[in-house]
Amino acid sequence: MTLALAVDIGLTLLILAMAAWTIAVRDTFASVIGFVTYGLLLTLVWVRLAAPDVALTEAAMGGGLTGALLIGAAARLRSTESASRTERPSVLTRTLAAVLSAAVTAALAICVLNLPDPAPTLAPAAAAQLGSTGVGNPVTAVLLAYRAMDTLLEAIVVLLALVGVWSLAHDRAWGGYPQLRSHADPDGILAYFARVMAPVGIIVGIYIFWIGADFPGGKFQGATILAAMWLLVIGAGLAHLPPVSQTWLRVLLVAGPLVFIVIGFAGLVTAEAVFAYPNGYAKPLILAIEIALMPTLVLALALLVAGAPQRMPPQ
Amino acid sequence: MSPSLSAQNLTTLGGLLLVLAILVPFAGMLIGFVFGGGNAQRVALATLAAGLAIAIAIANALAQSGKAVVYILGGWMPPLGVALRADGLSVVMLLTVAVVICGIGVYARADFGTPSGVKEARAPLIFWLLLLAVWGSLNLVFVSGDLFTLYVALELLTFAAVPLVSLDGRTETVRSALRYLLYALLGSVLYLLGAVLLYGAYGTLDIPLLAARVRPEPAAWAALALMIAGLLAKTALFPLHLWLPPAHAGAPAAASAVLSGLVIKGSWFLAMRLWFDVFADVVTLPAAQTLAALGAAAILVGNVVALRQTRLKLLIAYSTVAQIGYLFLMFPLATGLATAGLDSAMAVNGGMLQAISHATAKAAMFMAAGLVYTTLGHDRVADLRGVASALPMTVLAFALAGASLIGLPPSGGFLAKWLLISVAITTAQWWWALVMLVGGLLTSVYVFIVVVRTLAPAHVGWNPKTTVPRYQQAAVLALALCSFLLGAAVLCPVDVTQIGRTVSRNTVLP
Amino acid sequence: MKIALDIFTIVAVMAGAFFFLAGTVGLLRFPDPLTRLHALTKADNLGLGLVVLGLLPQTDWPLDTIKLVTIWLFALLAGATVGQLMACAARRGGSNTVDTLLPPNGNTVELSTPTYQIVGRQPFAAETNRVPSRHRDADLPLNSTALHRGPPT
Amino acid sequence: MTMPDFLLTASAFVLVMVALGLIRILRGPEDVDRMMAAQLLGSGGIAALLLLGVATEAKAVIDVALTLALLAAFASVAFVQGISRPDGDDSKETRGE
Repeated sequence: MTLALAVDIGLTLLILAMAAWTIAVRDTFASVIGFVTYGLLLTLVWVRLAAPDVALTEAAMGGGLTGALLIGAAARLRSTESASRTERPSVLTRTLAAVLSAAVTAALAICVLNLPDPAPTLAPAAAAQLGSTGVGNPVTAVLLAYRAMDTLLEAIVVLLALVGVWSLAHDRAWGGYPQLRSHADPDGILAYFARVMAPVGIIVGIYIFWIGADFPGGKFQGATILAAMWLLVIGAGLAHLPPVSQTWLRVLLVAGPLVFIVIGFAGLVTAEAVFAYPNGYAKPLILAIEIALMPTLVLALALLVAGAPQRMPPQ
Repeated sequence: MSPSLSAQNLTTLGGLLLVLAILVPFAGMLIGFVFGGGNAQRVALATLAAGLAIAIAIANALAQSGKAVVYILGGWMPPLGVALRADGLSVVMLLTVAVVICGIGVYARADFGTPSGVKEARAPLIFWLLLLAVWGSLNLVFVSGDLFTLYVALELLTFAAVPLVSLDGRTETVRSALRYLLYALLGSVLYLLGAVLLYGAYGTLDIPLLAARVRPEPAAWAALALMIAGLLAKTALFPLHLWLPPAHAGAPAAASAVLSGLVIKGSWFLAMRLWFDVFADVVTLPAAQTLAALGAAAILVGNVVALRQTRLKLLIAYSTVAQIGYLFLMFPLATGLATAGLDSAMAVNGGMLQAISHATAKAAMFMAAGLVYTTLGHDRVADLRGVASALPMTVLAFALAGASLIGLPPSGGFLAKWLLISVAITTAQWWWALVMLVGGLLTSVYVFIVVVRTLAPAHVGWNPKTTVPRYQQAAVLALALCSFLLGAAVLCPVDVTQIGRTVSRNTVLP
Repeated sequence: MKIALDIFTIVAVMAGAFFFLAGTVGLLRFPDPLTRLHALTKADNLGLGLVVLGLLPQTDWPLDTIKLVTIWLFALLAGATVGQLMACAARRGGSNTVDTLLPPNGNTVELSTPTYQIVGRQPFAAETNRVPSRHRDADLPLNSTALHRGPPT
Repeated sequence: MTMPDFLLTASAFVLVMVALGLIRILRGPEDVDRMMAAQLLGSGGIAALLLLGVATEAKAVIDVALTLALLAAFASVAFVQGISRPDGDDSKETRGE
């Protein structure tokens, strides 16, 4: 369909322009807006490429949570912005970087255009085995059955990133609250917004999580939405982040991966291999793992955006 | 489940140990995180003991069967599922890392104990958690048989290693940590691009399957170039080494030992795995010569710059830059042997021995530097007098580790360089032998200077600022001795590292 | 019935598309942030609203219909809140016209009545040459914007 | 013209429209102006996505739009908070009047 082709070409040009703008612009805030817009366009691209799972992740992560994170960083950097302007790399460096990037891009483009057609793919194999996993969404089957250990380790990557962020805390603030005190007016418009938005958002987040077993969606996307809603409530001054030394917080943070490991090893007894599921019990076990991973991911994502502990715990 | 039937045949005795080698450190990390404080350290030390036992058990399983140890995860056969495989190379690295991590763990008890009266302190908790995470990630690098799982391993390694750099929280260490992070992430992205390209071209990411399908064509060349470039950035091969000296020198001693001794070996090992086991039919001698040329430049530049350093830790860090160079001399030598129709095992063994002896020697050196710093309150190379009388064991350890770096017999470094030089002569690539000899000479100068300075008598009335516990000195000396006595590996059958390599190449196709 | 619903869809979607057109034109042509904000909210509320309204007959009752309406409600709520907050931001530090109205301490919260008015309605072309006020901060620390924002470092 | 064709055309039209609005991002002059362009693209993108989803009968697209609507609102709020607290601290200035 030529109309669809026109849409695709337009999208491609737009996304390239946005990417160039994000790199070229010198003002941090402007660049961040460019990045958020880029994420949004990328969502559309994934939809056009018939990859709704990826589109959903991009919508949640690329635009939303990463956008908020970068905006927060840009706000903090604002006072040093004029100083950092003088630290621009030299023309030579920038030219070299541009030439190198262009060369890599060109090489990649040539290779991608010359890839075998039809492309060799594991998609039919993944779909063929779907029955024995009990889930309807092949992406979920890949994440929690065929490549379960990768997913477990990715969850640990998120936790490690959080540990890394926390490691930047001041020694005196260790164990404290990960955010400066929120001064937002509890009766202000933001509080009103959060009060209305958060409950509906939480329902949407749980819905996106729940349908993940059979349709595009899943724990990462759902967790991102829930984390965003939590941060919204905190930003509006209606709640506080917990201090990082809280035991319940630590327990929830590790519960997901630990439950995953335990269920994985249970497979040794019940189904002959680690990370295998016994016949007929695959779907409930996959759901159990996902449910256990949810609080871990929600907390870790929200705390990653919130940053290192900054305020002393109450004595 | 039907796929598990065939998987059962492939999973070997002891395969489960591979899963344990990966997940036990991570489980230890998670449990330590919950309990926090001093308990995190106790959990970590218990995990160290368990992990060492697992590594030895894997080595035993390999030696008993004489074949690669394999585990099919979840009963899902590759290419759909993921297989873990440990051949001779993996097992040697697993053992090395286990020994070095345990040595570092013993040493770090003094530096990273939670102070009494405090429920939990930042640096100790983070250190113990990340030590376990580094271990789990490295084990995954060594035994994973799937390129995407290896990407996850690289990510884990990055996020476990970067915070170690800025553990003491000084602004300049945060800056070097950030620089390290950017290099490492760039490396990850390049690796991932290459992996995606390979999947697009060949439809699998499983190493043996891929090795059977990969052909010399643009997609494979581009993937190889991207992945190797990314791994070089992570390994800090010249000229991508700029992040390494400030990062490794700025970290606390125990963390420097982890970073310099072990973490860079992860990405190097993966580069080697790709080169020899995935792209064996794609790589060319000129490409290997390029890698070795970078390695030679690293040896010369790293050693010369190390000579000019005034701070002990920076000197050791630049010495790492140089030693990484040796790790890449192996590539044209092995390819040269293979082109000549000879067994490339000798060159590969030389490279492996270099990696092992450097891992043990450099960990010992950084920890020795840490003890020197504790004793003197500084680490200026010009002013090391009195160290030998205060820390005799440490100076001995530094000298032994230095001897291994230089390549004096009977050290591991000697055996490594001897193997590499003899292959260089066999394959008529004498220039690499020359580089190694010059490098050894330069190394001996700065090791000698440091040792001589420490032997100078202290000022009258000088007292150590702090007395270091004897077990710390013993841990340093033990690692240095490992490196120094590694030359005894010559007694092993020469093909220990080759166990399971040809077998893993012939794994059944689906 | 089917035809009537289809016609309804076509009319509503076209009306929605018109409001996106109007919003874009307004965003590009209006002279200052507050009037642009006005144009933006039209596109947000009416544009998206009419598109959603037009699509309702084409979707499955009930889940998809509820989702569509929820999307519009989100947009309405976010538009209202963000519009208000952005207007505050625009008034405090946004444009030249607002700066001139600020007292020396530049505290907008104490302005009891909306004192905003369009002082310098400039032609479209002149605006592009204007030096953005935030860029001036570095050069002129005594600028009222700078005072409001705290001294640049 | 069939219904899917019409919806697809409308989707392209809306997308082109809001994309033109991106000129505001290039031109600024203030962060608020850029933010407005991003917000316009956000709601336009959601509209285009819905039109596209209904036109091609891809159910999952509606969920994508839902997620996008939710998180676009979140990012906008974070952005306005970012503007209103240059030092990274909150203030009462975000209250409504």
